[in-house]
Amino acid sequence: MSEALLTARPGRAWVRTTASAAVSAVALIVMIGVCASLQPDVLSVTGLSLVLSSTVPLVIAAQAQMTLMAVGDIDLGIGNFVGLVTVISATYLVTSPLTGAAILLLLVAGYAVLGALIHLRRVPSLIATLGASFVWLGLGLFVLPTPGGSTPDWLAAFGSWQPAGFPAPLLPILTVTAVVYLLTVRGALGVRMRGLGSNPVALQRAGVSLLAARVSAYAIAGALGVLSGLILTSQAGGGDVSSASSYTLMTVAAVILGGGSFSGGRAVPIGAAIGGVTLGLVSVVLSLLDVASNMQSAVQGVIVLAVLAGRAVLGRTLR
Amino acid sequence: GSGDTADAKQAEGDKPFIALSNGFIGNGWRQTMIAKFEEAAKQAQADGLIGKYKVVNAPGNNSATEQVAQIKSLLLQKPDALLINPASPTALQPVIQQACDAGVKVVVFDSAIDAPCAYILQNSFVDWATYAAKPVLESIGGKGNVIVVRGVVGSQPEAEMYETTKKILAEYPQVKTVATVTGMCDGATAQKAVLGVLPSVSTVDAVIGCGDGYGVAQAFATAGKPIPAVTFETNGRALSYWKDNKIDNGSVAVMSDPAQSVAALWAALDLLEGRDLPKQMTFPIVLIEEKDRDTWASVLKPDEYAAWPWTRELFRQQVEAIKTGGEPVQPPIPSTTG
Amino acid sequence: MNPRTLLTRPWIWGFAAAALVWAIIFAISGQGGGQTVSLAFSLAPYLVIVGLGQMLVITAGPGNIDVSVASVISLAGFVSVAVASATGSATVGILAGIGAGIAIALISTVAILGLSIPPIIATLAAGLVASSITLSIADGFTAVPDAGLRWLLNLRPAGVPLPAVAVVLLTVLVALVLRRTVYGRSLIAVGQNRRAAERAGIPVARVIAATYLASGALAGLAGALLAAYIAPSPDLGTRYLLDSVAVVVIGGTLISGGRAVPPGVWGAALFFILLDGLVNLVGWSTAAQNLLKGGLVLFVLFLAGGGDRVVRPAPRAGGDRQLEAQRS
Amino acid sequence: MRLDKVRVAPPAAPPVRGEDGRRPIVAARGVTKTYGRTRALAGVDLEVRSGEVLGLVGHNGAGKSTLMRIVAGLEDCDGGTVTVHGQEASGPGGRRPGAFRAIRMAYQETSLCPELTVAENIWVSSRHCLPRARWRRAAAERVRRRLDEIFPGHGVAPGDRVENLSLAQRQMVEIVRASLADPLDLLILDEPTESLGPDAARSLYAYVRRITAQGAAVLLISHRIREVLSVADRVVVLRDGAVVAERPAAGLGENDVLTLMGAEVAAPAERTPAPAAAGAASGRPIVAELRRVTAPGLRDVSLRVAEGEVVGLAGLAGQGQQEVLERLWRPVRRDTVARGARAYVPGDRQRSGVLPLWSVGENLIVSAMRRMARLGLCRPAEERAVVRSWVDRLAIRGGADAMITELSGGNQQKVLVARAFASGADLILLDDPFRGVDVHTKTDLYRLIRQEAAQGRSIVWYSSENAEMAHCDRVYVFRAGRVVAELTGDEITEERIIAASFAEDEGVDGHE
Ligand SMILES: Nc1ncnc2c1ncn2[C@@H]1O[C@H](COP(=O)(O)OP(=O)(O)OP(=O)(O)O)[C@@H](O)[C@H]1O
Ligand SMILES: Nc1ncnc2c1ncn2[C@@H]1O[C@H](COP(=O)(O)OP(=O)(O)OP(=O)(O)O)[C@@H](O)[C@H]1O
Ligand SMILES: [Mg+2]
Ligand SMILES: [Mg+2]
Repeated sequence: MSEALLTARPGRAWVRTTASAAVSAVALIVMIGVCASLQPDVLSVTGLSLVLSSTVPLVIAAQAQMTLMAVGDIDLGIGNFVGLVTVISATYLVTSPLTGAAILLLLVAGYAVLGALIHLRRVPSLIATLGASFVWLGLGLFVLPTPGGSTPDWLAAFGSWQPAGFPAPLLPILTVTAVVYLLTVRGALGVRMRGLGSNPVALQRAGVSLLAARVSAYAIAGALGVLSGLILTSQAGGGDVSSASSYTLMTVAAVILGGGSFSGGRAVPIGAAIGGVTLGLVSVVLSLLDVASNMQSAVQGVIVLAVLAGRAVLGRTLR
Repeated sequence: GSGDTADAKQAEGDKPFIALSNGFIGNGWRQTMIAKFEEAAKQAQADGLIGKYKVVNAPGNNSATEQVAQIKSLLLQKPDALLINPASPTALQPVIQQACDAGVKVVVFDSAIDAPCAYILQNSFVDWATYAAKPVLESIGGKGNVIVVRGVVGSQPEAEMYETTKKILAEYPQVKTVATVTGMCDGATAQKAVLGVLPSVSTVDAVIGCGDGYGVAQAFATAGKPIPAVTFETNGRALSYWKDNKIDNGSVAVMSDPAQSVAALWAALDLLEGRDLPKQMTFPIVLIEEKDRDTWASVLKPDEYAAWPWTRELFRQQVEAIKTGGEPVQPPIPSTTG
Repeated sequence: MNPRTLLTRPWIWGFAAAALVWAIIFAISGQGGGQTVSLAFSLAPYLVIVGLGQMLVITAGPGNIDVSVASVISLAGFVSVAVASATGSATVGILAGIGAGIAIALISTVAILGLSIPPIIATLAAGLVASSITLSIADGFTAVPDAGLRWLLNLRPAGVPLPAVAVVLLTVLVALVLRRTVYGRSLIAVGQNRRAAERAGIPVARVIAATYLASGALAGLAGALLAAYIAPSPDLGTRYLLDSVAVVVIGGTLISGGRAVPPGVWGAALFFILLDGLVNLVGWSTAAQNLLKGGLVLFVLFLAGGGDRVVRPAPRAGGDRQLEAQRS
Repeated sequence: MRLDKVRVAPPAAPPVRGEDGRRPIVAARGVTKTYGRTRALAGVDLEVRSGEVLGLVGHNGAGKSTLMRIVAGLEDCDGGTVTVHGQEASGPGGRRPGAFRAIRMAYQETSLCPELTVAENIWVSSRHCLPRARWRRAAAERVRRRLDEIFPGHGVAPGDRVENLSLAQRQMVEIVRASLADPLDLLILDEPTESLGPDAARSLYAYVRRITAQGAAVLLISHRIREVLSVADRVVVLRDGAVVAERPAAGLGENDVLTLMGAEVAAPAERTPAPAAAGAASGRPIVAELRRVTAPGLRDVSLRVAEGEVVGLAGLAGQGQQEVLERLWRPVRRDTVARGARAYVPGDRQRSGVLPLWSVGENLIVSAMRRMARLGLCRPAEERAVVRSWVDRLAIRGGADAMITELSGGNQQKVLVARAFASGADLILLDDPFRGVDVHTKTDLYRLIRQEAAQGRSIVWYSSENAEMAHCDRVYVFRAGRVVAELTGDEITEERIIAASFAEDEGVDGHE
């Protein structure tokens, strides 16, 4: 009976953990509401397609970042990596699809090797991925010094696919989020990865291979990076290694907006998707509102701060 | 849901709505470009030529993805014409196609882009590279050591310019290229890059750059070496420096024209009026030689770039010249700042 | 050679890499060895100033990073030149630049401490605000940098650049502050274990605030000097963001906080600058330049390994939740 | 809350098992282990037989945890062999991790992933005996059943995240995690009851008896000697990495064990009654006060601390004592007054105490540094002198220049206590600081506390060990966020504290 008093109120704990994602979701809804009030067409199927399509690659890259943040790492190279993938898919994937596919697989393997080295040499992922980002950039410039190439037909067809009555961009967003949810939250692999971010010592004592867990996280991140790059290529007319350089910080912001944390152990695929879409929509809101051109950066910054501040305030009142 | 828009159009008397999407705002040239456009658009609005206009700059560092997102939301607002200074020559192609399909007139300026439905208005990069190299090489008598400062390596214009530079250098067998550095067409970067190689090269007689001479000159000053012939920026700061330090050694200032945005505005209006325009239009580059230097220097603020004062008349003359293959129009040097 | 010595003095790596690159440059060009060093020292101070600020922030513990430095440098450049030409005093201009840096850092600080926003996001947002202000100032900007200050920055008596001497003194000062002052030791304590530092009676929030303000001030100082050395421009600081983080870490500062290595910033900054020089000298393409830079960073990193990484339980939300209540 | 006082239901019939009837499960022979310059184990022989509870006691740093890690197959030994069921499992040729599968250990510092749910944590450590498909449901089912079996009324749901559990609940999950193996030959419990209440401890030991009756063995490590004596069949005493005694528990007294552990045990010192000054406290100025505080975890709490007074906060773990300390440490509301400088000694030294990159000296002086500094500048010479005097006074092993992480837990704790007292604070807050600290160290620290109080410093002391409260002038007993008793002087006895802790008269409704 005495222990009953010690019981944490699980209901409250649950509210506290979900509140962070909820604030971001509310922010997203508010943002769509603002867009719709300025421009009612936003709520039509074509409007939603237009507005959402450019957020798809960002959301997928954010899932990659989220996967690494779940193991307690952070990836400062994801932007250039996605850029490199666009370059590969705009060149090799067009001229010789088999070589192109092989190179993309090789890139995923490269990510896995990077994760293995980070683990075995016990170096901070922040710096290793920063170094890797220079390598991705260099490789991309090597293949395609100037933006160009063309989109493989099947990719271009996917990019311009317009099903009736359904905003096409929602399909990849929902599918990828669901798959990442299965991998990182539901499955046993996810337990290993989150355990690694949460308490590696416990995992080691239980005989779980930390190396394998970290390498799988990096491989998943690499695969998601490739997917993000492919979708970016499908939307752009070709490859450009620097086309996604802003993703590096944006994906981190998306995961944080979605309730993730830097300390690892927590996987928030749904939150990351919401965060990614929210950040992607900021550009849309900026262009719909008549913000003076010089002030647009500031407004973007303030929107991000406001969402997180709202979350902090809510978190404090729930405490 | 088009009733609203129709009402709005009614209210503005069916005057066209012009939108400009700019991929990057973080340097003086782009700012001058936007300033010139807004000045011209405001005037056009006052003159009743256009209903309203809107400028959207992609936040961040020349991010094509941001720009694509912004163009897509601009399309929701149903502009009549869309002017684009693209962040990437490829990434915008599908969205431009989308815009054309929606019946929007698209004019792309400053950089070529692979979009068959868009009208392209740009400066000749071959001219730019030629003007940057030829006078400087002539001024050193066609022989000596030069450093080549490349621009934004990886961009398509730079590739074209570097080709031209190499071709011109091949015409001067007595000129030796002692170093090729990457300056990103930015004074600060060029300054560091040149400074990095100066100790390792012997005398330098000229530096062929892409409008980064101010930084290059600083590098020589830092290293305590005489300032060779360089290619300056066309902004007030560089011109004043050039003038005040009496660097009369054949240096020139050359850059593309930020008022392309204004020309693009006129192009869009002509297109909306149903006039026929060539798909590709090359407009003159801004070249400032020593003789015009002081005039320009007197009208430019330090961070403002020299721009040709395109009027609708001048624009039409230039289009005519392009169609007939005649001499390009040479607009007058502005006498006062706008 | 005792490998443990290298691990306990991690800043050696930066200097060793710099010396290696210098030797390659000398071997290739066969001339100007001394002048190469001299010019590297005249370019390094600016990166070192920013790096020192970034080092303080990173030392404050996991998650702390200042990604606003690039925008702050650009803003401070304009502010300092404008104020200097308005007041006619370069000193006031520099102070104004530092003030601009502090003002932006104040936004980050309020967001981090008051709203519990992760530093990477808070400083990103503050940087966006700074770049908007920069653009507004840059519109129709008319002032020109102070000639006297520029002369001073270019002064090289006996080949020793004056700014380098000043910044070496600044580095020594920062090292002394870290070792001998209450603030410095409090910062190192906070970086090792924030929770333990709080229980030891250290005013954690004040230390964190002081650290971000110091980083803002140093970035502001770098911007003010750079604007005089080069020229104010909206993208004056762009390249300094990644480089500042990289030099701090290559310099041996612990990325997880709690250990700062001020001399290491110099070694890594010289390495980066000489590497740029080498790449430009050889005329490699940007592709090769990036590959080389990334490859070397990874090589040094993986070679040095994490032998000195301290494994410790990260302070995190725990069972005694009431202790979690970290008030600002 | 000593277990023997709470009266454990006597084992149904102490199973009389002949020595011959027990087969050895694990045997260590001449095991040595060295960490750097520290010889943790210097040739240990140990045998654990099926069906027995083996108690392992020893001073801090004796090598208990190290030995357990080797016996559980987590670490290699430098010399000697470990055999499991008579087969060599760890020795000069390395170790075969598979051989240790039926040996499980509940760690001193819980070994759970805070961000994972209870069921997921179970999967991590017991995945070999869970089905591949639908493992989540199977893990939840098993952990629920085992929790119900060992700790009735635990209040843990398999879907709860561990970080949202209380310390006691985490310890329960840790023990259950270790016990969930199929088969389970040996269960090692490393100080399992440090954060458990008496009820839970009692049910744990009842479970221990059940599984030993079924043939498994249990190895129990604890600094609560009486608890070990009442549960174990056999006791092994470890000292400085070597076994100094191996006795049947029956007939062994607490003082015998203490003597075996470390020579000159001043056993009576532990029973030091509080000085008679207790009543006089009323005349002295009040240093800190809580006035009818109601807040999360606290209900209508009033208490006073006078100058030179040692005030104890007693009761079961987690009844509001830490909230009181928290308020005194950071008095943000007007209902809490705390005058003068304060210092805090955390019990959770890894998480809230130690600054791991620093030496003993730097760790010790960090709080005092601020007071000693002039114009923000530290004064190294003075600091060194202060450090030296404290290192000598508390006999901190390793000296001022050793890295703090090289010290044993007990010595680290001494540094933290020294940090607080060296800071010159008027009010010292002790948050259960002596968990897992050995008897000698504790005795030293109790003396220190009395000495400092005699010099006019006030001390507020929360302890989960009721016996420690005997060193206080006044004790507030907490239950469900309320003060249910205030005891002074001779009233402070374990019996009275326990009685108050369990008082049912208050009509406690538990939730707000
Ligand atoms: N990392 C280390 N490096 C060097 N020596 C160490 C290290 N860790 C511990 N020691 C030494 O080993 C001895 C015992 O330390 P240990 O942490 O095992 O103590 P412990 O048995 O857990 O005691 P406690 O109950 O106090 O925690 C100490 O005297 C210490 O000097
Ligand atoms: N990982 C380690 N690295 C270095 N030394 C260690 C390590 N683990 C233990 N030691 C040393 O081994 C010795 C024995 O430590 P151990 O943890 O076994 O003590 P213990 O008897 O369990 O103490 P406690 O009662 O505090 O749990 C200590 O002196 C410690 O210094
Ligand atoms: Mg132990
Ligand atoms: Mg211990």
